[in-house]
Amino acid sequence: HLPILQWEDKRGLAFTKNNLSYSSSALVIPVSGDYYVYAQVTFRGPIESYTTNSVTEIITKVTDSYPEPTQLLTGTKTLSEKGISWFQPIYLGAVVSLEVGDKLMVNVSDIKLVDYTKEHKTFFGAFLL
Amino acid sequence: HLPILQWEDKRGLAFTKNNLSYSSSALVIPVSGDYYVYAQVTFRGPIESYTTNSVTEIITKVTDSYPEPTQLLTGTKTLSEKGISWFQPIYLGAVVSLEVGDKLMVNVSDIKLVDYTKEHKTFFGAFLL
Amino acid sequence: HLPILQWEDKRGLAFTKNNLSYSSSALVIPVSGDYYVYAQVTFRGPIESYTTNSVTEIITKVTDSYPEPTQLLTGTKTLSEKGISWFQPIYLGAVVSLEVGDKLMVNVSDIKLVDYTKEHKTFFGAFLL
Amino acid sequence: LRRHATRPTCPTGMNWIEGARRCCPQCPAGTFLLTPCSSHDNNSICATCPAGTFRAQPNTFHECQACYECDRNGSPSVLSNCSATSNVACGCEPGRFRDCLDERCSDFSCRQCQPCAGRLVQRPCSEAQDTLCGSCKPDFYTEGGECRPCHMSAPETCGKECQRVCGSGRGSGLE
Amino acid sequence: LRRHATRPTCPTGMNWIEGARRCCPQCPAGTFLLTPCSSHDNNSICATCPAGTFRAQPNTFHECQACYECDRNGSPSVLSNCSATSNVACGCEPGRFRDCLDERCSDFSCRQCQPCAGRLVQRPCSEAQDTLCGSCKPDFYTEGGECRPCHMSAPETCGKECQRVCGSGRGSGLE
Repeated sequence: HLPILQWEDKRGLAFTKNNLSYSSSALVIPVSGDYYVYAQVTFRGPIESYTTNSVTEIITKVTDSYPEPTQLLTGTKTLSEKGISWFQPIYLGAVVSLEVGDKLMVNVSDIKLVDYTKEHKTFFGAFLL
Repeated sequence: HLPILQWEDKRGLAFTKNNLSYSSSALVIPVSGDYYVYAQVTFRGPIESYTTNSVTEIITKVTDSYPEPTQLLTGTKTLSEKGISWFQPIYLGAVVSLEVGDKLMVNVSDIKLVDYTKEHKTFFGAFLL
Repeated sequence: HLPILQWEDKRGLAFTKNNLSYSSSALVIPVSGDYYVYAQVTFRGPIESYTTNSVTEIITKVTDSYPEPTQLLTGTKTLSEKGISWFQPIYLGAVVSLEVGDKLMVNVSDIKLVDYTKEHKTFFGAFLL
Repeated sequence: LRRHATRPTCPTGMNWIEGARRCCPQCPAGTFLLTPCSSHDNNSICATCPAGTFRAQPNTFHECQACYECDRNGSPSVLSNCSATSNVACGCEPGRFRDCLDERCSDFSCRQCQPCAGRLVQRPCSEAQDTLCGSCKPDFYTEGGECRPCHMSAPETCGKECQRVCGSGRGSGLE
Repeated sequence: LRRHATRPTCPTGMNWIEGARRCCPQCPAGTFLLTPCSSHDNNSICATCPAGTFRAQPNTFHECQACYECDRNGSPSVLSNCSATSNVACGCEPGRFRDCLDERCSDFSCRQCQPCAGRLVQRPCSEAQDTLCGSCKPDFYTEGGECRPCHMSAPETCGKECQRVCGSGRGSGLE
């Protein structure tokens, strides 16, 4: 599977509340219902990026009782950057039905390309409708 | 007018509830109010796409009593792809005031360029605030 | 600081309600809480854009009692456009905790590059969860 | 198949108003519905679209549509201003043509018409398309994809094509 | 550290069902949980995945996963159709190979295998990769990056390389 991003859940703009908790790279769903789930990843190069010709961000759901993750939302874009250094955000968001205990994670095609330097450029969240 | 996308509303991750129904390519608004409306379309080529130099996604509102649709949200991007194969998501989302009976649809510049193969790459939805 | 965009808050699709007011380029928060804040800016050239090789959109928070604005969300992308004319939307959205009186604004790297001609191409909003 | 909204259909010229739960007369183009009619026979209260907005058709909307603006940057000029009943119409100044950015040409920039330097104009520049230049004018010869005037050519640089076009009036130059 | 969900662990083959607040038997692959078991000993009511959906593993989900589709446009062909227990599998027709769009090759288009005109096939075309062409076939000489057959070469155009490869059977042509 694709690498999973890790997140800050307490410091700066980050927060969790109403029992929506964060543990080992995943948001854990406290109560079944429909959630608006979203994430943005800012990708940037070059890191021998010329071997990479696309970037992908996937929000996945893992359920303890099922061996395979479910891909909920995918943003994938080919790179056609002229300049040497490039950067590029991908935003994803939608309503999904989740069960208590479900885990939400963000996978990316290549962790080395993720801009983790500023909390307002790469972020992830969910709220119950 | 631009071609209108058709959607799956029951199988897989798709669902409708609280009387927000789907019929003939449109989400039908059951109660007047402010809705967060969103859609993502993943475009991909090449399909003689070099005759196309841009992709456009528009969320429109149709009201029975008015002859012209209203464009609510537009995402439009020029294509500058080096490689032969390319792909590119456009996400749109915002709050709009809707009346009962209003119909929401997604128009695209070129249906042949839409990636319909995976439900997590192209999606459309709305929820009442 | 980066230039701040001004917005229409009454005519056409634009509206404010529940005391969320707009004044001098900012949305003013009427009650403390968690808000989903979003904005899309469609950038377009050429305006001697070859001197610009990237576009940036930032949603910032200004608190009267603090001298510096806080950057909440940032979307920034390098330009790699072959053609003379180009256009490109950047969408941002996330949940942030805000206090009564906080002001939300949208900054851009270059106001001349912003497509202000159609209300459905460039928009900004927030709603209380 | 259950009808979606259980709304009765109204006579022509009238729309069902959910709030008032009755049919009310449509407001004429250029106005919007300020307050719905209080009973079938009396009229809806309509207000004129505020400046910068319009309604092209009779309607019972609560607001008018925001006018587009002509993109000062792509230098389209205003063909007709936005009125209460029609959106702004943008076009290109004389000497420029629309360079469409998409098939529908909903967005375009205005680009300088090309001058047919030394060439015949096959089709003049118009709002929709650039000038189409034809072959060289009389007394012009092609060289390197350009049309050059005969009188400017010097005998020693006058190649085969130049000779062919301008040759008549010249001594037989040394090949 | 408080355990996240205060859910007891269920015996293997059974999952905790939040709604029923008890452990219920998993539904077999190809089906989904229509109604949870009403008590420990009786069975969950499972329904077959509707057409166009599948479940590859035993589960207690309320719906099945939507099948992918093969992208008619990139001309992948269906290797195996979607069944109740497995997703569709897409591949390339003979004579084409997968041009992967990302490392995992989850998305790909099918491109024509290159013919090794006049060259030896070092590695034949396969689903995964294009043909790898080697050096020129016997009785072919390289010229301008292409392999040309000796019998087609005329003495006066037969350069050094052509001489070297095809030369033996020829009179010493005028250089």
